[in-house]
Amino acid sequence: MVMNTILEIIIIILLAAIIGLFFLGLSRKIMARIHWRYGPPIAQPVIDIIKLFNQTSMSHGKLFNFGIIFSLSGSVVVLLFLPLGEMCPLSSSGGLLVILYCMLIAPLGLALSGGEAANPITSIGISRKFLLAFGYELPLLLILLTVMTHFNTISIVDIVNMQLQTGWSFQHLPLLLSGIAYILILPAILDLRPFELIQAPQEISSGPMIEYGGKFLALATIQHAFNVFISLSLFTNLFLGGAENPGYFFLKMLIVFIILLFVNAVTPRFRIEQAIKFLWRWPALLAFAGLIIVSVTG
Amino acid sequence: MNHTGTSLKENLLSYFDDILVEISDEHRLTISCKKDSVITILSSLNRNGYNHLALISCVDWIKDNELELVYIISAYTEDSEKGKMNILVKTKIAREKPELLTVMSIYENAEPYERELHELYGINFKGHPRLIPLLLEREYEIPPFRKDFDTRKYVQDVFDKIPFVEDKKGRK
Amino acid sequence: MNLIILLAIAFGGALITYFLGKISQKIRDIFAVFISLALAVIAACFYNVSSREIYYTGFLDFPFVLRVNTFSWFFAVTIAVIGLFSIIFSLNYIRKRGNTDFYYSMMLLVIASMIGIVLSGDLVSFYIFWEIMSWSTFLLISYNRGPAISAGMKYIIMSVTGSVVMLVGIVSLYLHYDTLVYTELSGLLNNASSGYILFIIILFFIAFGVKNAIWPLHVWLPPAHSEAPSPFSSVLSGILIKIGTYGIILLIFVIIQINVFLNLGEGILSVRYIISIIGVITILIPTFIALLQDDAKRLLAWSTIAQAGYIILGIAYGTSESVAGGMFHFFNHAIFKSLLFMVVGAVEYRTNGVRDLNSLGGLIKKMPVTFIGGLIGICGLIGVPLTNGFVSKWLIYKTLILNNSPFLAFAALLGTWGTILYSYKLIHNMFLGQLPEKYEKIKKAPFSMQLPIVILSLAIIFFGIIPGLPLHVINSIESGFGMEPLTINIWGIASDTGTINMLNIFTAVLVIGIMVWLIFKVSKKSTVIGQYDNYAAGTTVPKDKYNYSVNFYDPLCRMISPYLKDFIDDFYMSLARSIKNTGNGIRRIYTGDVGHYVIYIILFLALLIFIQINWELW
Amino acid sequence: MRELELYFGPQHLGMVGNFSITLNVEGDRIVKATANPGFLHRGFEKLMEQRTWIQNFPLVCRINVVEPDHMELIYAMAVEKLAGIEVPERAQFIRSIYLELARVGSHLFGLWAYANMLGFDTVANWAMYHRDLVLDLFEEITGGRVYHIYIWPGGVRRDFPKGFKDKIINTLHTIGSCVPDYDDTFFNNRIFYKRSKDIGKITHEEAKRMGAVGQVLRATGMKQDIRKIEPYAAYDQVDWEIPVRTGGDAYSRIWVVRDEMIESVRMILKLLDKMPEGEVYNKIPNPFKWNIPDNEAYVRCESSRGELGLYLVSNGENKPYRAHFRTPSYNHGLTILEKALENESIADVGNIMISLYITAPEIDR
Amino acid sequence: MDRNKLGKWLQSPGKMGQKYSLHALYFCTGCGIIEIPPTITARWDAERFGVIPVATPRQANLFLITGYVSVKTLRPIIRSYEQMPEPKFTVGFGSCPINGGMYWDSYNTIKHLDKYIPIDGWIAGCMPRPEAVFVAVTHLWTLIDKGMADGYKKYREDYHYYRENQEKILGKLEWPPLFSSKKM
Repeated sequence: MVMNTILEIIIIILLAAIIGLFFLGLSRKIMARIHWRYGPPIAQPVIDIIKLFNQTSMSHGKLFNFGIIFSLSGSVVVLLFLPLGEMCPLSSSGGLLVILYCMLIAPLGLALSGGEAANPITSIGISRKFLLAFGYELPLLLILLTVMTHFNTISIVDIVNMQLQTGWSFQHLPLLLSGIAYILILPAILDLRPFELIQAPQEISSGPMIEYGGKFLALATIQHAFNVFISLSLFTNLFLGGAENPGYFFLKMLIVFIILLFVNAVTPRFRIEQAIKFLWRWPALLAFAGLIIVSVTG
Repeated sequence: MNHTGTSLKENLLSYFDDILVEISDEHRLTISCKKDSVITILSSLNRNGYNHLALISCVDWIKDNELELVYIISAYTEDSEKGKMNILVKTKIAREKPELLTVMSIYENAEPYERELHELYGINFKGHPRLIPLLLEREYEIPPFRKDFDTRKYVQDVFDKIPFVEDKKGRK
Repeated sequence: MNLIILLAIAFGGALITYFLGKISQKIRDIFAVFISLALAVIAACFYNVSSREIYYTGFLDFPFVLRVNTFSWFFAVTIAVIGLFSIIFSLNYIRKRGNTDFYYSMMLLVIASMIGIVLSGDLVSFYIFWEIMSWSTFLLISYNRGPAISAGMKYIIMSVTGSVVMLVGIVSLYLHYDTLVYTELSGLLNNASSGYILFIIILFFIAFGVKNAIWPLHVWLPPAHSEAPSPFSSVLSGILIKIGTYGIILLIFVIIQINVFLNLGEGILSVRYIISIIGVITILIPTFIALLQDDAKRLLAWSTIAQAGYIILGIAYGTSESVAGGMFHFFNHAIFKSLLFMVVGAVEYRTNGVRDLNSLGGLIKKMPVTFIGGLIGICGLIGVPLTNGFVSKWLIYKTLILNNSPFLAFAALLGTWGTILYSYKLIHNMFLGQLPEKYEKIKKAPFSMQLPIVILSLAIIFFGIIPGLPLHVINSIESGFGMEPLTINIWGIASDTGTINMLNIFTAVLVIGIMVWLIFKVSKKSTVIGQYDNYAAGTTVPKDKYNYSVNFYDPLCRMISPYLKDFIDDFYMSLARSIKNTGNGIRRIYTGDVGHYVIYIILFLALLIFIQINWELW
Repeated sequence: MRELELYFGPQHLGMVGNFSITLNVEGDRIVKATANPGFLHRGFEKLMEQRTWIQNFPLVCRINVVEPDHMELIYAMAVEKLAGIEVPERAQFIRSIYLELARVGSHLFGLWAYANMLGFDTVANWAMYHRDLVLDLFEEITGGRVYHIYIWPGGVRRDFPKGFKDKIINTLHTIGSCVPDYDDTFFNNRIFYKRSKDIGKITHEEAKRMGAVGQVLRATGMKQDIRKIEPYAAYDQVDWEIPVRTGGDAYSRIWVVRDEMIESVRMILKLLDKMPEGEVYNKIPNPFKWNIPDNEAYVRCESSRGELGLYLVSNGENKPYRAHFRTPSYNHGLTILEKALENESIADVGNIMISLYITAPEIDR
Repeated sequence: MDRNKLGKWLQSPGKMGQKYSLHALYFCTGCGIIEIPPTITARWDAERFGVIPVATPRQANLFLITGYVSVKTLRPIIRSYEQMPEPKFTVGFGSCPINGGMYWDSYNTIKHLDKYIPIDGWIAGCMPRPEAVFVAVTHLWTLIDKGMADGYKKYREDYHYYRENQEKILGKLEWPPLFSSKKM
């Protein structure tokens, strides 16, 4: 039993790392093709990480180190709450609300680490990160509440199981609205354009990452890869029926991700207040409508 | 010779008596004046619609021991005759401790030009709000754009004297 | 052990401290710590004791009843422990100020009166202790003079208004039922008409709401919290305002009884929903206002109001999970908010009274322990998993969602995200970023300040991983109220609608954290560099000028600040002004001339006669 | 209250050219911006005083790397004026075509910079690709991609090779056929509109007072173009329009650039139609013994950034006595930029800077 | 190109990683920057070799010094170079950093860049074509393979001399020495 759980944990972490890094590489390749370029090999993020681990790095202090470790482990912990087919090692420890809270740890860690760096540009990046998070959390909370109220449970495993019986969430009207809202806010969660304003290299020279080099940047990249996996997998679990089989699961995530990449290719980035206004207007409105319908129809 | 230029010339000569106006080229009017009357001439030109200061330049006439400042003025206008006019207002000042009043009150965009001339020729513009270095990082004994500043000798003295690190190691 | 002895120690200690101070400062300090320690120990000894003692005072036949049960024990212990820590914290903080004897004795008096409140068994003694607490609090708030006096005035005016309203309620109860002892009242009120119960609830709710800073009765709190001395701020925010919470719980669960309360009104218009909505408003608006604050203590003060909103929401919603969440949040809030005020106080102490968030920065290098305290404090405040705030908030959210109140849940969750914003701003602007040159030589906080900070931060983590301990107590309180108890174990909650197991999460975080740390450790070592070796687009880092803290959330603040004018405060101020004007008008009647008074009297008699002739009223 | 001083450049991904802006920031608003040039100062005008008239050609084109051709032209024009050299008719046409191609290339570079600044990689890549097509044409006639040294006192260095006309038309058609794509993805993009509207706004009066020229002036509603006012080369031989907008903000400036680019393409096609046959080069004296009589000249032309002027003094020797370039970026970058950045968000620094079309080497020289 | 040979990756992952993930610091030091956009965009696409521009020196390991270096630019160059994590490689782009090139007699450009920071390779020409960047990158791969791209080690060893040269031009530098030199 315990051995089984440990095995599951290892499989999930490895799978998430591989898929996340694959998505990062794929995004670079697809973006290159849209730019009329050949593009890097798909494994380029892995090559970068190998290089970064072989570089020296500069640290600004203990919190600088602790923040990045905290952030990465926070992301990994979230993975254990997400069901991947039958596998969900921590399914019994709190459900969707805990996922919501554990997703806090990663940005908080990065923020602490960046704060110690004593660089105002980092702080600006963090301020943007929190503001953007505040922007997309409003619709996200509505969406998650709609789902939880609709299925009348706070356990994500139950939600996936119920979808296996009644069909994907997308087929029910209120959840369709929330699903569309979720797609609208996904670029903000994944740091894709038009919401790519946390790093915004042309404006604030890669923001919170500014003092990261060597292994710090490597860990931050891995964390980003996990984040990609988490957000997509959460979406797939909540709206696309989860994983009846790992292949399908991957395919569903891939399709969503590629749609996001196309949007990424044809939009410039917002200013932060415009981003918040957008997020609080359309996605929030859709999600709100969904929640009203759900709570009225019971 | 065009009409605008000659009428402007007559106009100027009637107001100022110690200036020299010549129409050197088509649409080029050269006004030579004393250093004190620059401001009045420029403001009268500005009132006449020549409101675009294109350039403030300086020529170092080392043989005469004089610096010649050249203000090049033209007009923002859609009138083609007036638009063609370029007026060069020239004045000469001594090379030692050159001083002049700023023209920023008339043309706001004179600010960086005067800063640059201060730096490259050592001219002190009185009344300029920030005569701080604009382009250069190092201090030079002679302002570098003056004719007696020999860049080739300077390069030999400063940059060429710095040893290669390999040489230095070898010597040691 | 007798309850009256406990109270005697408390009040007597307060008095003796004042006179000991005249003899020796050192003895007074030790004595104050000793008294508060004794209070904490004695209060803790009453665990699981249920007793009721009646003393007759012979005054108007009111019995003076003291009682202890798990409910009052829970509050008494929290009060005594937080009081102890803030007394310890005061040792260094207050040393260089004047009038320290007065400070200590007032501090002990506040604690004593609060213990008195939670131990009292009838409304008369409750009211007496309540007034002692209000007035001694007023004296402590205005301890710093200057702006503190006006803050204190604001507090005492609102507080007195509240207690007068409460007095009306008490008198009304006495007229109806002829008794003011809780146990006797609770049975009688069951049969009262719902209109009367509503009347009582409103009267008491105003009084407790003022103390608990429920929107729109919160206006006294921000100035009072920010102007009071920091150790007292932590008492004020950690426990004193929770006396209001105690009162509300007392009202709803003891005097009125929960089933009566839940059945007042129908659906969205039921009293329970209305109070929940007031709670949600109390969460949301202050959270956003806290974002705009630049004063560390004022920010925490607004945050206190917002967190009080969670407690009210949990208690008023009335399911056993939400009440447990509310009460647990009271306990947690007492810990982390007093911790945060102590952290701010330590910084204030070392920087000679600077608590402006725009002029600090980089203090982590100089005060690491204080920083860790602050970090854990804000984690608790946000409710990051593995801190105590998480479990209490989780309970509230869960019950809100499963009972089909998603909008209440949404508002509460949104408040949490606002909390992240302002609490990160707090910690960032004080401790992170570039250290200004003038603070290069600052020393770390003294031991007497670090001790409470360390203990309280450990408590946050401890109760975050083992929430079962306080939940067990809360469970027995709830069963005392006649509610369905939760199914809990030591690591969390195990019910069929949703389980939480902190041990699992803790193990996962620990193991994964160690793994990541190992990866970090194994890979190439990094060199530690100072704050001036930093990216500045190729130029050198300017000293003192390379720190982003002013208007940290400028884009958002620009968007929301027009909507967040404190119009409630404006309303009260204009009310006060108009009362003053009316007073002036009335004063014009009293001219001081005897002839005028004679005319008044004659006019009044004429009026009476006129009324009698026309209507024959008497 | 702690002040915050941020640096935008010299080492910054949003900075095109080696330039630095010091920003005094409060929140995310800029209280005061100070331009800090000089990272590219080489003392060109001093160096020119030590080289002969012809030796200076490789030097002048390096003053502005984005668009060296107008630098060549202005120097050639000044030398022609001082020495009294005539330019044949065909050479005038070739000069115009060549300069307009350079303008298209330069505007495409500007589009790259602006799109890149907004994070719009796709358009940036396309624009840079199309600019490369223009550079290929240059490479074919001059042998250099960036620095061409094609314009010469007395004409141009060599005639167009055979079939070159068709190649130009082909390239222009390739670029022109992509204009709808650019419009759809970039110029009519709602987010581009939101990002650039009312950003870095300069009124007409301010623009005049602070010496604005080129797009910056034309975006405030004034039809001012040296090509019309004082036509040089063959610009008076064909009909063309000056694109104007009235907003005065970044949005208007970028749209003026776009319209100008399209107008340039049209103009090239017209010029190609009208191009006469004949010589392209009038002989000049032996460059090694070429003394130009004692005189001075101020000439100006319209570069892709605005009015470009050269004040050239000769004292009768084989070298210039003094040369001073009046470059359009000078006032844009040092006076207008500081004004335009005030009270803007730090997210828009690069946005405003690139929309003002500032190239650092022009300022520093 | 041995990017796809797994054996080599297992043998020396550090070297291979450095070879195929060269992150170039984006710093427009001179007019050579005009050929960098074509190099990294659609026509030439440096990203297929793993070369991308990055915003801050902390993330970079390749420093392309694009063109002449004026005295004022030298300071940020040194600052940026010192902030880059090791191993780091520098390539001088164009004739001007080699020996002053066209500006050999200018009073404001430093002539030999390798007097102030170590350079691993040069690209000659004014302006070098984008292809030349690729030639330089492939050449740099060979150097990394053979362990000859060791400018950063040289800088560490001879920091004392480099610092002395830097201070001769720039006066007293504001930042403390990067390495405490034993040979003082």
